[in-house]
Amino acid sequence: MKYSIFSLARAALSGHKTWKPTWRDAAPKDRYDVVIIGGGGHGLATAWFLASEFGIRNVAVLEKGWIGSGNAGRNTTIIRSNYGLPGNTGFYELSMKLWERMEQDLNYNAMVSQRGVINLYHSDAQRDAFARRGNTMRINGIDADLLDQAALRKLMPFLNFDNARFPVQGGLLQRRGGTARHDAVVWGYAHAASELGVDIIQNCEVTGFVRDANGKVTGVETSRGKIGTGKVGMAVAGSSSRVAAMAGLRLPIESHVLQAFVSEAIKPLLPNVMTFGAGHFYVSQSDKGGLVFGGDIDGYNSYAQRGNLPVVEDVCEGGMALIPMIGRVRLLRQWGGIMDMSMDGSPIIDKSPVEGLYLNAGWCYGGFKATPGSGFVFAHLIAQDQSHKEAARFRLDRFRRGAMIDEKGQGAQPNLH
Amino acid sequence: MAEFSWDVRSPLDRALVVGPYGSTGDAGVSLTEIRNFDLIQVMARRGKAAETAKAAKARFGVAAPETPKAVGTTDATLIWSGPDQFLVLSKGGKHTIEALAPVFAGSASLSDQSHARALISISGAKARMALAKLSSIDLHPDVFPVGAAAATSMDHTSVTLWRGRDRAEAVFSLLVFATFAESLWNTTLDAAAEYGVAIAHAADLG
Amino acid sequence: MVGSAQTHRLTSGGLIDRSTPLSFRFDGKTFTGFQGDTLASALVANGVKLVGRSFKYHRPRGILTAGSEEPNALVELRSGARREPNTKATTAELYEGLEAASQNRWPSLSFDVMAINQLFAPIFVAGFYYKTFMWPAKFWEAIYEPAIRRAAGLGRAASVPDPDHYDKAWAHCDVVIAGSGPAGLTAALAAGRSGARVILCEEDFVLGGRLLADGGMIDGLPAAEWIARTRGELAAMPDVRIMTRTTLFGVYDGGTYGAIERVNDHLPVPPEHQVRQRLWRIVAKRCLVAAGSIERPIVFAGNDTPGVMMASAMRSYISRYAATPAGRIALFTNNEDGWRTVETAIAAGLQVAAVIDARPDVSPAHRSLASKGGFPVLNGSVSAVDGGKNGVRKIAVSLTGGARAEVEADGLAVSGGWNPAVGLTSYHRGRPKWRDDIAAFVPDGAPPGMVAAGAANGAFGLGACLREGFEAGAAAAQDAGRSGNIGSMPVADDEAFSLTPLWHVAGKGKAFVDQQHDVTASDVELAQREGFQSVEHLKRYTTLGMATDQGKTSNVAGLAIMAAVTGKSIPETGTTIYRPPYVPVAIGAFAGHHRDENFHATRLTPSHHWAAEQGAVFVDTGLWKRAQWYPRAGETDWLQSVTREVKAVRGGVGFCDVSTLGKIDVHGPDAGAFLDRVYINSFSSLAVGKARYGLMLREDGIVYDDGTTSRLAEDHYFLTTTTAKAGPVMQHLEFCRQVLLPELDVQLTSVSDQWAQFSIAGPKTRDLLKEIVDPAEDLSNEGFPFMGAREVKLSGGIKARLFRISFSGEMAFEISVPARYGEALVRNLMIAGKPFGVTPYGTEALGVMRIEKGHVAGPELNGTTTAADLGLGKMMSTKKDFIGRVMAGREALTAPNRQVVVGIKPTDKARRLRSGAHIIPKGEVPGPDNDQGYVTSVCFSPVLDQWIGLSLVERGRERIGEIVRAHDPLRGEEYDVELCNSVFYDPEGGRQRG
Amino acid sequence: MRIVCPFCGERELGEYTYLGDAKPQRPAADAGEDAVYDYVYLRDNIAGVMSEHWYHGGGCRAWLKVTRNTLTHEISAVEPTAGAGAAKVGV
Repeated sequence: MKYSIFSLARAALSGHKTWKPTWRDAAPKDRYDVVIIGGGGHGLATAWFLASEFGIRNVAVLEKGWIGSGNAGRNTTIIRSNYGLPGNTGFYELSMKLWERMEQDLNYNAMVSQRGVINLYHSDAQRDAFARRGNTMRINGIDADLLDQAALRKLMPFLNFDNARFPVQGGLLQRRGGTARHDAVVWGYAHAASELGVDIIQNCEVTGFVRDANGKVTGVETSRGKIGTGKVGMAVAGSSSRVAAMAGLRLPIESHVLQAFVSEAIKPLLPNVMTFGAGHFYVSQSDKGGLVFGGDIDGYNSYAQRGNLPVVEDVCEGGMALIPMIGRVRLLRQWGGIMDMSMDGSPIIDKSPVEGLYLNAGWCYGGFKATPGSGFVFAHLIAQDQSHKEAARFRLDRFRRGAMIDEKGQGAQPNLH
Repeated sequence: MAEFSWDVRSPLDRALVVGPYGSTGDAGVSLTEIRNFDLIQVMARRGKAAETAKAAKARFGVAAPETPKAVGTTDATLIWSGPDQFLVLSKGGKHTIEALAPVFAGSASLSDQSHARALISISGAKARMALAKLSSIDLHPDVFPVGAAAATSMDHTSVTLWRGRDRAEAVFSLLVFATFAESLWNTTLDAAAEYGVAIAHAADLG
Repeated sequence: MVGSAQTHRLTSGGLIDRSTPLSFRFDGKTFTGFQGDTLASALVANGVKLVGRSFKYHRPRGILTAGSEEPNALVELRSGARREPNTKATTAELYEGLEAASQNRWPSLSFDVMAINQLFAPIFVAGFYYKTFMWPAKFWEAIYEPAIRRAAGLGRAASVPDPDHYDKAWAHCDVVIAGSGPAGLTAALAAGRSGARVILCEEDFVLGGRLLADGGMIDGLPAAEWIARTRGELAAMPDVRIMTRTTLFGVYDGGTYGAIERVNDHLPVPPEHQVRQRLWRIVAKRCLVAAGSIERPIVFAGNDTPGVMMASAMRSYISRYAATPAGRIALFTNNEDGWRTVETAIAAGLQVAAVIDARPDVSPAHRSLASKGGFPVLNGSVSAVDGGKNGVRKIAVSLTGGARAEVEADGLAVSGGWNPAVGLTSYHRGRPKWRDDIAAFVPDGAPPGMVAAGAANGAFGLGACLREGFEAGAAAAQDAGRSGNIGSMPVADDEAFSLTPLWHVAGKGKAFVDQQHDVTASDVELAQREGFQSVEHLKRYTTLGMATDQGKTSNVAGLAIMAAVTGKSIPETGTTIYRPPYVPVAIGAFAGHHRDENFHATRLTPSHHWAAEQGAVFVDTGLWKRAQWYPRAGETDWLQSVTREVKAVRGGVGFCDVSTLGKIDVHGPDAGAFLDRVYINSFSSLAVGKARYGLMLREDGIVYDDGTTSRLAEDHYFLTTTTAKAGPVMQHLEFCRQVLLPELDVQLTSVSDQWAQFSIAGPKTRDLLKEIVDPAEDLSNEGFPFMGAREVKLSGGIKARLFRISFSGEMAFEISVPARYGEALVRNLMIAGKPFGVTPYGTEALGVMRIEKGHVAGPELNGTTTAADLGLGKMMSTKKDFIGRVMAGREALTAPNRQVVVGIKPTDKARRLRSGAHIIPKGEVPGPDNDQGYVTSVCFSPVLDQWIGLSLVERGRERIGEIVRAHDPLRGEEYDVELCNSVFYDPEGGRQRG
Repeated sequence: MRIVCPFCGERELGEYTYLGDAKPQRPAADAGEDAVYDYVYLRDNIAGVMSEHWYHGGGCRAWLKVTRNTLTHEISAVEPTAGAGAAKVGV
């Protein structure tokens, strides 16, 4: 069913009694051409691209709980493509371009808001690193601007310029970066994929893989019975190791908890997305008015979806160091998500060593912004059995070969990425 | 050749201003920096815990602490600082690294920390209240009695904290890294200001 | 303007201090109240009904509750830098001069043009924005979103820094108790008498909880007297700490609880040296949740009209505050407890218009109360409220059986039953369980060490609360190992509890589930229709429960309505995940002292204050402040100062404080063997009295850190790290010692703070040193050759360590003295060096000289480079195992086309270089495929009189002499540079060895 | 989270830093690239009880082996690593 101001007005006449479900809540069939495990943004986007770009419509998306119940619904909604290393830069820009047409593609308003993302720098060394990164972006055709302190004072006069432990000197701005309404991305992909015939099956937990004598995957066992398929795509960031283990795989991934926070809704205060360069704090303001902010991961392996106080304090300290006018704004809610922290901080989109099983994992805390791009390249990989060129470096064997994509330069220590 | 003077300067030399600070009235917290001390870290070598303990006993007349405690002798305080290690705190010149080296030769490695730390004594009716803003450990007298010690952190900085002999009220001693000293001192003053602070320094260990 | 003078204040009674009148302003009007009032109770006492506007439709709203669950009566409290948006009038304590303003309205609360949104309400249903505003795409950021953002949000935050202070503290106890109602107080009594260390947290400013409004007899005493007696007994126990104005808001791992103490929010401004609020981390062996329960509304049309109030809140205003929310009230209840409001109202002399009771049978006692009071008892439900911004006028009632009735009243008390406060017990993802007998969720799956007692546990009678609290308090103390005599248990009678569940009354008009977010019953139905049936989808689609009240009054009703439309039971429908904090907490409180300049600690070098006296400009390096350069009179920019300093060193002598380097004593018989495993090169072969440059890798083969390490004795090495890695390297070495190589006899100690260390460099270094080193020391090239390291005596007897190492490429020493001599050493160097023109230099000059010498540093050791990339591959020993050896050999890390360190210089000597520019082959159009590297470090070289730099370039060392493009679109620059040897200055090294 | 250091007693999370799974053992010098790759990169990433390396850097500087449940954060055991307290080896 088509969404528009006209359909809304029409429905209003009947007291909105005419609306149909946003997506069909399907029951599993015996067999699909492709089964995607994980009804988050990445899984649903993959299904939509399979159906819309690659003509594969006999697709099921299996979700253990309710769609969007994982990291798709627990992030800080930032979208950007300000990466500095080959492999990342092109991929995230592909994703950004898909964000820019998402609503028209999906006929669903995901509130993609290109309000600008600025990474602040506080030292010459940081400025130089941002210059390197910004130039990489420009070379890849991505917008980037290096602002000095004077420009920043105009754009964000409320920053702590004069009273700070680590004074802000400038920032790297990507104007096309911004935010999107995370749940709506999930619902939009579900809506559009469902319209194309994709089965979205909630409350369906995968409990094992069905393999033939050669080890090839021929289906999945689920809490709602066996489902046959020749191709299984795994998009379960946070739980990748657990699902991969069912296929006998060990991954270069650890699961960590990342907390995020939202404040009470207030009138517009912050114009864009900003990241503190001298502490762990990034923030934007949602359309509803809440300050949505976060910082570093808690730092220990966890599947608990909740964190501890030291990180809450650390993040708020960063907030008060950077924007001391938010002292009396109240933190309304804290939550935690499970991050697929990879060994170099970059994702894995690749065939797995098990034939018929495809991996989409290791998104660390950056998976949301990748949603459309990840769906597209993963659909490409599954449909054509080869990597899309913008995902060619996200190979699983890069660790074995020494071809890491390590933006932070921290090495095989996931909690430092 | 020019004449050189070799003044020692405490890391709190500039920051510490003797006198009252914060709320007026009776000071709830007394902060006194002690400036003249030797501090030697003694680290038992592999398998040499017993020999080290014996050497310590011979030198100081008491057993060195094997758990988080501070043990006072007539002229030194032995403060546990980690597994197999303790600090020897004494009035400047008493137990220098040169003096201790032969004592522990072959049993322990020594490291001179005399200039690496600042030593602050914290007391007063509100001392525990002020410390509660800095330290995450429980300083209730039942849990942290006279002689208790801790290798811990304040403001993300490693410190050694112990409770020496009471002087009418509990007296806490704090060793902080020299390069952090001024910063932690200011943080401590902020924490204690509402109770009123009496600031002093003393040459020697009391 | 002067508002009314407490027209709605009873002439006697209440827990207010009538001898202390307080004047305050709301929306510019001046009112008075009393000490002991909240802002809400003072507004009630002044007959103010309209207090706020709702989020979406800007509907007029009054005061619904008397506690922290308030969804409607939100104000901007205080003004200017202290403006606090969304402050609940129901918890804001009144103080003299309080200023509050209504919010989310324009131009005024009474006349709000945004109320026009109500006209669009048929379109502005839940989730409408997902279906529109999509075309044209550009209009979102330009038009739609700004309009939505302006309309959304509630109050305005301050636009200047918060001037108040905050701090944080730790507390430890056996038992922490959340709430001081009957259960909390008896819990504290039992635990305290057992000898337990107890912390009793109460969010209100007085103890008592519901007892303050509902009274009752305990141990034969009126509640107020019993509270006073109990408080006295608790206060006399040295290990019981009573914390009022303190909300326990979260539970974290290992028995850590977060609490917020509003230390001075009840005053206009915190007293000098005091904080506004304090964040407590309470470490407790046991936690008792005695946080009570929250009365829940019933959803019916017009239930948001000002004057509709929770029945218990109405009792609070009348009994506790002696303020009358209405003159003629009606009660709508589905349970016995609601009737207490009628009793209270009658006792206060108010008129009762009617009681609408949804239960078929009302007790004879209540019937007789009604007949004595002359008001009807209507069996049925409220179907609509007629009224507006000035409050309730008429109430439409659907009687059981179908007839209708109308009641005239100016206040409607509502009781839909009670929900235990299950937040705290659910924060570790335990799900509360449903109890049919009370039609409510009660705690289940609480975190380890936590139990609920009293109303928070579904025990609604006073006697039961006292008993549960007392027993739980005693049990908690016992669990904590305390077993003193707990004495006798306070007793009281239990009231009858009877309830017929009623969530939603069908009717015409908007019936609100979440009042603050304007989520109606039909929105819940719409969500169901569109497939958002999971409670989490419901919450996210409609925003139900996401307002500042965190769904305290709305969640259960919302899921009950969802259960009804899906035909499931309430427990099958389930709850959303509960998330802390229990009440919203100021960001400033979480930050505490750590804001502005106090964000992080500051480390100062031993020469810091001296350098400051010289007028040095400091730079932040990690936590350190380092002298960056020392400007002199007449110098107009930093480059002049730095160039002068470099020239002074290269031509004479200078010194620089390098105390920030990490310094580690490595002791023990196996120290050499240990270092061999840590560094890629050998250290066991280093002679005593010698220093060597060392490089260490991470286990993945990437360079980790570098530095010079000296052997001071057979079993004693002195290792240095970079400034940035001092801490991490210590941790790494301890890991190697304790975990990887426990068989080695090695001891490690940080001596970073023990030594003040200075680099003294320049051709006149030896001349200067001779002045301050004891004449007996041989500093000649033979007596102290390059890379020599040993202890020396200084004139005056001080012992120092001298290392003949050079970062600058000049004849140089590093000298270490015990840190408290650091400043004296600097002063003495200045005296001794005067004849040689000694010049202090900062980190910039240090950096210039290291680039001139091609030494790698932070920008090159960036966590992705190998030893070979840095040109140091030959250092990797093939004769031993070391950390990172195997992984360093992987194919992609040894590929021939890797980016490696190479020098660059502009072909145009006048051209300035900038770090971060990329390297593109000459003549090619820049693109991802020919992006061959980038510039890592640049400086103006006074020696070469031009800008030079280091870069990481594909196959760079094989391409020396090639002209490439430096491409810097960010700064609009592009120019030719020549790849060259990275050692620009004295490549033979004669100067440092001389 | 609070960890009971076997040397210092119970201490706050902030005094510790985390390394990760304590199960992988550093291979022998001649074990080859595959074995070292496995040690450096591959993880069981257990959802449940796991043995982990933590460093009491804000206290006594001992490296500890902590047995902790990654689903609940519950800590069931803490012991020193082999080289923490090595002076008592053989005593």
